[in-house]
Amino acid sequence: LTLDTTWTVRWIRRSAEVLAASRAALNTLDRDIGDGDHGENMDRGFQAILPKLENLAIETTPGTVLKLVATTLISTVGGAAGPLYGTAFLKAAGAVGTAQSLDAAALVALVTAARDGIVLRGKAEEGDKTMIDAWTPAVNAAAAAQAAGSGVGALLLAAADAAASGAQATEPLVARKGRASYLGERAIGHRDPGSQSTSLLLRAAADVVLATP
Amino acid sequence: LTLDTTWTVRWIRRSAEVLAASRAALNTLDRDIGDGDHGENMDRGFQAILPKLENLAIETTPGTVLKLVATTLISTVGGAAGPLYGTAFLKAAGAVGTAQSLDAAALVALVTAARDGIVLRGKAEEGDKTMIDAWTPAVNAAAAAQAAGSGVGALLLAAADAAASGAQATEPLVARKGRASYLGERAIGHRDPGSQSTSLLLRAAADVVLATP
Amino acid sequence: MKKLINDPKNVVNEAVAGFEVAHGDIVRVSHDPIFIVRSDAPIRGKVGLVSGGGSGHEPLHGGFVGYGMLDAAVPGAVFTSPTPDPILAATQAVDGGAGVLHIVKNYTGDVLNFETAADLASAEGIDVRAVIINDDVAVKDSLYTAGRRGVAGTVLVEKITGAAAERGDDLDAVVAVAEKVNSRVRTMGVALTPCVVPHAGEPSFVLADDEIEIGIGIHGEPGRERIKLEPADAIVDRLLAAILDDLPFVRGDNALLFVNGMGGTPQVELYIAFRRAAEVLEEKGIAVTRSLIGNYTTSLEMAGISISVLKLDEELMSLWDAPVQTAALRWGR
Amino acid sequence: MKKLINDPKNVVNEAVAGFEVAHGDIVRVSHDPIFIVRSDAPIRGKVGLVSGGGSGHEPLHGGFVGYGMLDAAVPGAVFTSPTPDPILAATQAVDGGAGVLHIVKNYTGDVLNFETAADLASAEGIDVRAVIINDDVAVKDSLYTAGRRGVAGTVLVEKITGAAAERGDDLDAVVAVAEKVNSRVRTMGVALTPCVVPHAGEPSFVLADDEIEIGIGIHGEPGRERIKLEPADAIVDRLLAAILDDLPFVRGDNALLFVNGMGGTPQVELYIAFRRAAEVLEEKGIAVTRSLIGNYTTSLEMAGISISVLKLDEELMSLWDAPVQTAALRWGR
Ligand SMILES: Nc1ncnc2c1ncn2[C@@H]1O[C@H](COP(=O)(O)OP(=O)(O)O)[C@@H](O)[C@H]1O
Ligand SMILES: Nc1ncnc2c1ncn2[C@@H]1O[C@H](COP(=O)(O)OP(=O)(O)O)[C@@H](O)[C@H]1O
Ligand SMILES: [Mg+2]
Ligand SMILES: [Mg+2]
Ligand SMILES: [Mg+2]
Ligand SMILES: [Mg+2]
Repeated sequence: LTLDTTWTVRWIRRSAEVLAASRAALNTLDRDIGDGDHGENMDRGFQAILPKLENLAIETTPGTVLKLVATTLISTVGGAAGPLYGTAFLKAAGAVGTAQSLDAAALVALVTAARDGIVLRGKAEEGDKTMIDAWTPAVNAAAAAQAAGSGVGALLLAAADAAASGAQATEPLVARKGRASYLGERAIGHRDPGSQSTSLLLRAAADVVLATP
Repeated sequence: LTLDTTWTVRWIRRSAEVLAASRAALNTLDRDIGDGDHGENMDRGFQAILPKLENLAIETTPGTVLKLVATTLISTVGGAAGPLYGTAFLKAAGAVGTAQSLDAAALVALVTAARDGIVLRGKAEEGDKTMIDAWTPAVNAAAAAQAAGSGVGALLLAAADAAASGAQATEPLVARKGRASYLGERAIGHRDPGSQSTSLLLRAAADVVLATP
Repeated sequence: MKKLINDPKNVVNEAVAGFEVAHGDIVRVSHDPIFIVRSDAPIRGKVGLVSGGGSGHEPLHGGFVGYGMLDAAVPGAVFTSPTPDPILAATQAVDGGAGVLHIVKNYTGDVLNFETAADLASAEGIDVRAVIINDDVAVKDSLYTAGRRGVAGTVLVEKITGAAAERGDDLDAVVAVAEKVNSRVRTMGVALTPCVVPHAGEPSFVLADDEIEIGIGIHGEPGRERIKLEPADAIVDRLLAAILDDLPFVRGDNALLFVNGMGGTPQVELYIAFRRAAEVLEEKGIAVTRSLIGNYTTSLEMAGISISVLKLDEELMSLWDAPVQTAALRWGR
Repeated sequence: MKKLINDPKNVVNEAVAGFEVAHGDIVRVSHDPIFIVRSDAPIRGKVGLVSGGGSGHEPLHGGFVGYGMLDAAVPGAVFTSPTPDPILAATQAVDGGAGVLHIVKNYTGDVLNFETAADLASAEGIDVRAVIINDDVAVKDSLYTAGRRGVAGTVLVEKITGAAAERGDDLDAVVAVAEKVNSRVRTMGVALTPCVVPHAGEPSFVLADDEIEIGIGIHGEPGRERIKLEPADAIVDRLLAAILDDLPFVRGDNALLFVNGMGGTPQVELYIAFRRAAEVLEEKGIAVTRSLIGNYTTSLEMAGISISVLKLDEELMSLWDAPVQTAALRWGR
């Protein structure tokens, strides 16, 4: 099995659905240790993508879709998440190039490039209590799955699971990047909202493969 | 029995005591249909009088004390109550002249002049839901008591009782003067704070006679 | 009650002391009795303008003392009109021989205390006149009541009359300008939340989470009517309807539109209200040629607004545009 | 949540539309993408100044567009930095050939979005530089964190840098002035009540009736520390101690003291705080030679203040005094 443009579009639609449903929950996470808008920001961005996914040209590739997501996020999300996720999708688009469909290696390249793009813009390291704490475990899990010969479904599931654990693991941390860093010790005990949205995005990616007959 | 300077001073001291104790209650009445400061205003004014009642000159008469009260209220109370009560005490001082002590006729003259002074400044009529609704019944009761040959104690008691009923009788009224007039029908059911403070002042006047052996 | 104060008794004193340090280039302050006066007062031959009233409405009136506006302001206790003594002292301090105008908001207490001060000042040979501001359409006017209240329109009276005095108008002319502005301005307010007077420590009234109070004054008094919260546009429409019912306009008239914050209203909300009000006026053919938006006549931390509309003519426009240099309103110098 | 709005989604649009009607003499407004620009922009040969950030801090930044201050302001959604598109459009709109300076408050989102816009503008041949404002001493600075936040000191940077650009300084000189002001200003804030973001509908944090939050930012974020309510003087002493610990002063220095209201603070409280702050500075031999008091960098309806102290020299004083004509700050013309 490889993943084609249809899968990519489904992934993004499913993400929009999940982010809309999680809007309030992400706002609440962000209200505790940030400024309360992360759910709002992500929802605004992904809703803005939906109409653009109608009537895509026939020659659309997964990379084109990812690039469309990138530019839309950059121009509609704002805040920290806009440029960071925007860069992630832009770099991911670059990584998959013009491929018509993505195999396990391409998926590893995709998530790795996404993560590297975020680091390039945001300069966060693992343990800084940011979305990187979800991305990096996901990248590692994806790479391990590929090395172990897993298919794309299992690979994405492993990545999603790793991102979820990574998001949860931000809870005991003091933040060194983003707004939560202003709180010092008071950020302890709260999950980083960006790591949570990353986990939701990667879960959506796995879900649409598994739901595909 | 006639009432001398000592009684006048005791009356004012007792008034200050009662107004301090009723500060919050008068504020609350005023908050319901005014701006919530009537207790504050009256308390500020009467507290300012107290030090001036120490070491009064030997030749002080009831009239001098009333004049002192008048000027102090005018210069410390502000709001509507300051000029109105100030004028009341000023006119009362004029009415008792230089008498060393006050008999029933002088007391009737005192409350009548006080009431007339308030009307002169404030132009309120009975039924306008103002302090006049306490003063006018008090004046009438005092005059009736004097006509019936009552002593000063009984006269002041009658005046105080009439003022108390008058204050209570403001409750069902719509106001035509003062801040409560801005409320129209919504003032119905609330007692006018100024009528209540008038009732307290006249009750204090009676109380100090009755407490005097 | 949560307030950034030391002692409720010292709120006015300390605030005025801070004002003195901050605006020493524009004003001098007398502490006993308490009033704020232009640093160059008295000005020989210029009519002096004195206003005042209870505190808690800042920047009204102290923030409007200076070139082209008030000569002095007399702050009373919070929401309580000042006594005659400081009003008299302020009147004396600004008397430059051309007479003094008292700009008084129509409340029994303010009127009586200013009246007493004016009597005392006249007795000392100062020519004192008073104009009573009563722009609030929430209150039904009548000969037999206390009449309409003076609210945010007072700012417009002070600015425009101040310009007339500054250009050298004599007392009669200054009084005429003040009366003209008062007769052409109408205001109506709404509260979303009450305010807490420091010495009281409790809200002036209680509103449920979905209730607003229409036709409020500026002292935390309840208004005329309590209604359910509505969208901003609907609320603005109500306020404007009351104003326009009362103030006759014809198509082609010019207006100054003043959206005033009550103290605790975010600025975006003032501009949202301004946008709608301007739209409604334009629909009626009334041109909004001047505007003022901000917290100018407040009720402590109350959330809410008032809208004032002033019918302009050439004279009022040019007096409005004239230079002014006060702590709260400044242009042209 | 009780707000004078129509739809949370339209808060920024409608407020900006109102701003356009009210201040058409000073600014023009672009609605898509949304930004506010001086009506006489671009000015040939003058360095263009662009700032922006999330909405909800009004009058920052739109209220500071005009002669002697900003050339353009870019408002994002409430408390959310704008995206690169409107920043780029604003940069193009003010480019008069002498380069453009971005004045950016130090938040990851603001920095990244302005960076992207600057890259795009540079690609079109515009000389773009950025200065990152980070005056908030509540946040410990470190190379390894997001660093200090930009808060109310931004207003002082915008005013003074605006005057430098207006007098004709070239881009390098304008950047140097902006960096100088940023390096000499420190701010610390306190909240008495939280604020409610329109789309959230709930308070940003919850404070008990006797609690205050020290070291807050301007986005309703919780602060560094929650303490029991204290008298105003004690609170001011805390804020100033943090500032003076960080900013070295010697006796005889001159300072600009800025007491900023967070949106829902009555003006008397601002002056009470100003009084105490001035007193403390004078005790330390620091002369308060300039001052600013008012709601200039707000967090919607939050009650609270921030105090900023700027160490002045002759140049900064004369740039501060230079004429400015914006909706929110105006003198000298
Ligand atoms: N420097 C950074 N590197 C990586 N992620 C970051 C960085 N700064 C912030 N983030 C992420 O962005 C999230 C906040 O996004 P959002 O709330 O939309 O933006 P803002 O903080 O501007 O309000 C944080 O939870 C964190 O995961
Ligand atoms: N015109 C008037 N004539 C008589 N009494 C009046 C008049 N106006 C107001 N009052 C009295 O003054 C009282 C209010 O006093 P106070 O609260 O101290 O002043 P203010 O209304 O200025 O806040 C009212 O309850 C009423 O009894
Ligand atoms: Mg956020
Ligand atoms: Mg009262
Ligand atoms: Mg009062
Ligand atoms: Mg944000």
